[in-house]
Amino acid sequence: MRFELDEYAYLDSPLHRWEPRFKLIGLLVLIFAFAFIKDLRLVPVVLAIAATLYFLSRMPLSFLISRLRYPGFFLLGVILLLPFFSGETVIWQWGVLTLRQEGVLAMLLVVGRFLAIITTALILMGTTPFLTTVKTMRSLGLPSLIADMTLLTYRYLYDIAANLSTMQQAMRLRGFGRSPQKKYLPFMPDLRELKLLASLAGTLLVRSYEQSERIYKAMRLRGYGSEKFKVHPVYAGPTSSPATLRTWSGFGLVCTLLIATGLVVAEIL
Amino acid sequence: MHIPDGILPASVCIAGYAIAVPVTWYSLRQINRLKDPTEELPKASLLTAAFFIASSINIPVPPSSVHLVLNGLLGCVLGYFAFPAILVGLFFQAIMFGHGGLTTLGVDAVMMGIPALVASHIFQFRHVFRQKLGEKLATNVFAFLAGALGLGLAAVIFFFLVITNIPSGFDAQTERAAVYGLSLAHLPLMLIEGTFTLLLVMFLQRVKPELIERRG
Amino acid sequence: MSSTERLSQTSNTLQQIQLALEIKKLCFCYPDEPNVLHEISLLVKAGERIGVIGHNGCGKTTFFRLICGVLKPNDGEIVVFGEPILPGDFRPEIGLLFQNPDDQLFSASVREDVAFGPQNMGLPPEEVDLRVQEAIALTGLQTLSHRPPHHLSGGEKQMVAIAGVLAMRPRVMLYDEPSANLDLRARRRLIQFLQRSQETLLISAHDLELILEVCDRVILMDEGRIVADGNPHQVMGNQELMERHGLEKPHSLMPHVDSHHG
Amino acid sequence: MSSTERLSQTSNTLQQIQLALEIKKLCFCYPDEPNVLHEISLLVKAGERIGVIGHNGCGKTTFFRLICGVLKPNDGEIVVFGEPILPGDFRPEIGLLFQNPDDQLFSASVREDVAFGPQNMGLPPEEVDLRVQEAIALTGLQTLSHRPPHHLSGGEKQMVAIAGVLAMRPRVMLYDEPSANLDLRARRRLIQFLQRSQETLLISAHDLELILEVCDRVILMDEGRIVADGNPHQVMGNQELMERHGLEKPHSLMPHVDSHHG
Repeated sequence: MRFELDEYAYLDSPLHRWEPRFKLIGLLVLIFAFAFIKDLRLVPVVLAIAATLYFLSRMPLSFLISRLRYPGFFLLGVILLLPFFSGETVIWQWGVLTLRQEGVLAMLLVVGRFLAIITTALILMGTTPFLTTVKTMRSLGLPSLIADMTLLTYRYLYDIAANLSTMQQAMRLRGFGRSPQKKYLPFMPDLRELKLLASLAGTLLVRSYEQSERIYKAMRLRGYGSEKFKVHPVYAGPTSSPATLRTWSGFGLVCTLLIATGLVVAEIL
Repeated sequence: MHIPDGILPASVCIAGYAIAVPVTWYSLRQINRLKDPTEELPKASLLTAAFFIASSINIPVPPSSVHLVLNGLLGCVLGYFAFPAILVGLFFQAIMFGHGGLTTLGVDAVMMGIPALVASHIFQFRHVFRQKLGEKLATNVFAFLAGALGLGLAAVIFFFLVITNIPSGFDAQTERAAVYGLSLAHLPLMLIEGTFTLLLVMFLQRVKPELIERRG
Repeated sequence: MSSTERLSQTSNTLQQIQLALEIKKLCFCYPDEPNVLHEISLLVKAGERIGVIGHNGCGKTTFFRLICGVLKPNDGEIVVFGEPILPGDFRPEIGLLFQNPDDQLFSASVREDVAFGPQNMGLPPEEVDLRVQEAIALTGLQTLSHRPPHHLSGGEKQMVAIAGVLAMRPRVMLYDEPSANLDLRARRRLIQFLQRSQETLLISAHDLELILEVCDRVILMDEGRIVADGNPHQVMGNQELMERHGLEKPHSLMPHVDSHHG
Repeated sequence: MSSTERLSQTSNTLQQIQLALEIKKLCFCYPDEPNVLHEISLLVKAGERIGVIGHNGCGKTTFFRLICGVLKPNDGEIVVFGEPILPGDFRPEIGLLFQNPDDQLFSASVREDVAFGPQNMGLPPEEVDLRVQEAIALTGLQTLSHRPPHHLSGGEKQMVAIAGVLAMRPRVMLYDEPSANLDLRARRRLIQFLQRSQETLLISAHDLELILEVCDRVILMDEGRIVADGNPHQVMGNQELMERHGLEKPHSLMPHVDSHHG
């Protein structure tokens, strides 16, 4: 499992220097504009935009490819079926296999949109430290409870994942899931196994819950939720960037918004 | 069960957000009515992370294995925190693994989160039936129902969205039949999810009852 | 007001400034359990370094939680630098280091975590920055300040946790088992850090050698009472006393140990 | 077959029975990282009690995980009682105790947890019962057997975790930092337990005094290599060697320590 979100967030590129708020708005609007297109002729345009942005971000291609692997498989499953079952215009037939035109076109559209959106989303998340991303979302109106939950969840995901994998190792070392002599009924999970896995998941919940109680105490001792002092949000606002950067960032935002509008207009016409 | 980017048209994605936002707002309002919302925050966050990780546990179902969704259980344990928790969890699944996506986050949150809220209420019915069935049996029955229906509802929404939004050339009636058919095919999974939820609730009752007693 | 009265008032104030902690007849019990602490009284002078020893369940952790106001005593009083502790109060002048650093590093980066306390104190951003830099420099974390805490080693996490508490400029620091999860290198670094630190210290530890190296006074607790209080060499060197309360005399205080093993 | 040949075969077999562990040129690295273990070779006789020391990151934990087959070596071989370890094998004759007992306890009662291993071995219920009772008696947990392990103290959890491994009747036990989270009483109990135990032991610990009390041989590891192997008093008493590898000579091996502190 690769967890790292922001391992390339400290490179230097125009996209890394882009003011986080402008970047977030600009790229999100662009992503939705990508989702909006239905005209196949726009697919190359959309892919070209995404590719250019990724090139500008100076992140290695291997990063993108590693990110595409899992969702790619999932999409492949859905998509491979479309050309054969969807539509009426048969373009190729071999035995029971029938390739239909509408299906092929629909597949190209879905794949094109998917690639463009996922690449742009990766640029958005990959060029900003995660903490900055969440702070930016908060400054743009994300409720602070959700922002705080996101950051706390993020912080402890790694620890809890490590706990689970150690516990699973311990179970395997004591022979769990390794008894070959057991008879299995197809499509029926073994009740004993299910019960043990439920206690594994339950233990994970209990351990996390108990840790959260200790964390709350530690937070209280460092002033969290105290009434004596002015109550600050748990995490401070975004760091501001120098004014010279602002103009370029603003220019970048205007450009992306124009591109997005262009796409939508082209789609409607 | 996540809908990835690119499949749904923008209008459906936006509609997803249009439903997710007021549900989030409603959940937050209920949370702020709690005695001490600041105390609940670390608990909800760590449990969100734990649920997220626990859903990666492989459940062997010969000849293969499945992952559980656990949204029903999440509703039972987290109450009104369930919807924000699912939103946060799905956000991480989208950006870390590409399960789901940013454009479909609203849709996915509705698909998983509203059934979780329903499950949370189903689980509360155990108090109504406590006298009739006895404390233990009532808890077990409603834990099973919460788990099974949490998944079942999510499956119905999932297939409805996918089938109606993929150009198929089928007529509306065939599409409807396909939605029901595919959802029915999920019955065995509902049984497993329900059983797992029931076993887990029994475990928590034994080891840490306050996890299912607290009302959020 | 006569001059003698004024004089006695001044000397009172002086005495209060000198006293970091005044604990008077502190009692505590959890619901449905027998008393965990019985009438604990203790005076701690500013700048003292006190080791608190005793086996698990002797009340050390509860004692620390009472001092920093997380728990409410059933009876008795705790006065810190002249001001009584009220439960629920946020008193940045008392810092507590928890046993497991993971429980107290809850932010997404080291810098952010160290800034958490000062921000909650309502300090202006420049002051927060200043304190964060100061605490990070004190604990030697300069190179790590932008890293997420989950990437750090155990010893590094411990130092970040300490920095997070120090950034609030506590005058009394409570350390609960600070060396429990450290290897020898990290433990040595911690000992050197503790020896240099300026605050009044209370350190609870099973690691008696650490207490011998850092503290100038030791308190032995058993069943919720203070059963000995004095010079670390004298208290911990008293084999009969230590064994009576479930402890062992530290090896470094045994005169000719080789013969034991040889 | 000549009688000499037969004789040499017999003595070979005898020698194999005598050897609990044969580790030959073991190498291991995680992806994208330099070697964690370099050509580790080690012979362990049945019944030996070996302490494994070294600072964090020296490769101790990786070494243990390789021996019990959780990790797959990049090169080299591990033979346990004459049979090579294949990764993915379930080998109940090797038991591993994890550093944190919480990682190893997940059942709703102590009894169920101890029964987990024997049940997975496919033993008949009476045999499972017998082994559980035996393991519970060995670890002194009789009074706790119906409690959920999550409610026990750190020392009790440790003993439950040990019972869970012992119920599988391992012939080699690997203990990873067994005293890390224990207080002095629980640690003393553990030491007495280890001194009495019959299995071949490998114990990794920062707690050098524990190793001095339990082990008859010690291995010092640094940067993935075995840098010293021998009698615990000799290896750990060699101040220069210990300090070169980030460790400290244990206090109990220092002749006149009082003068250091006095």
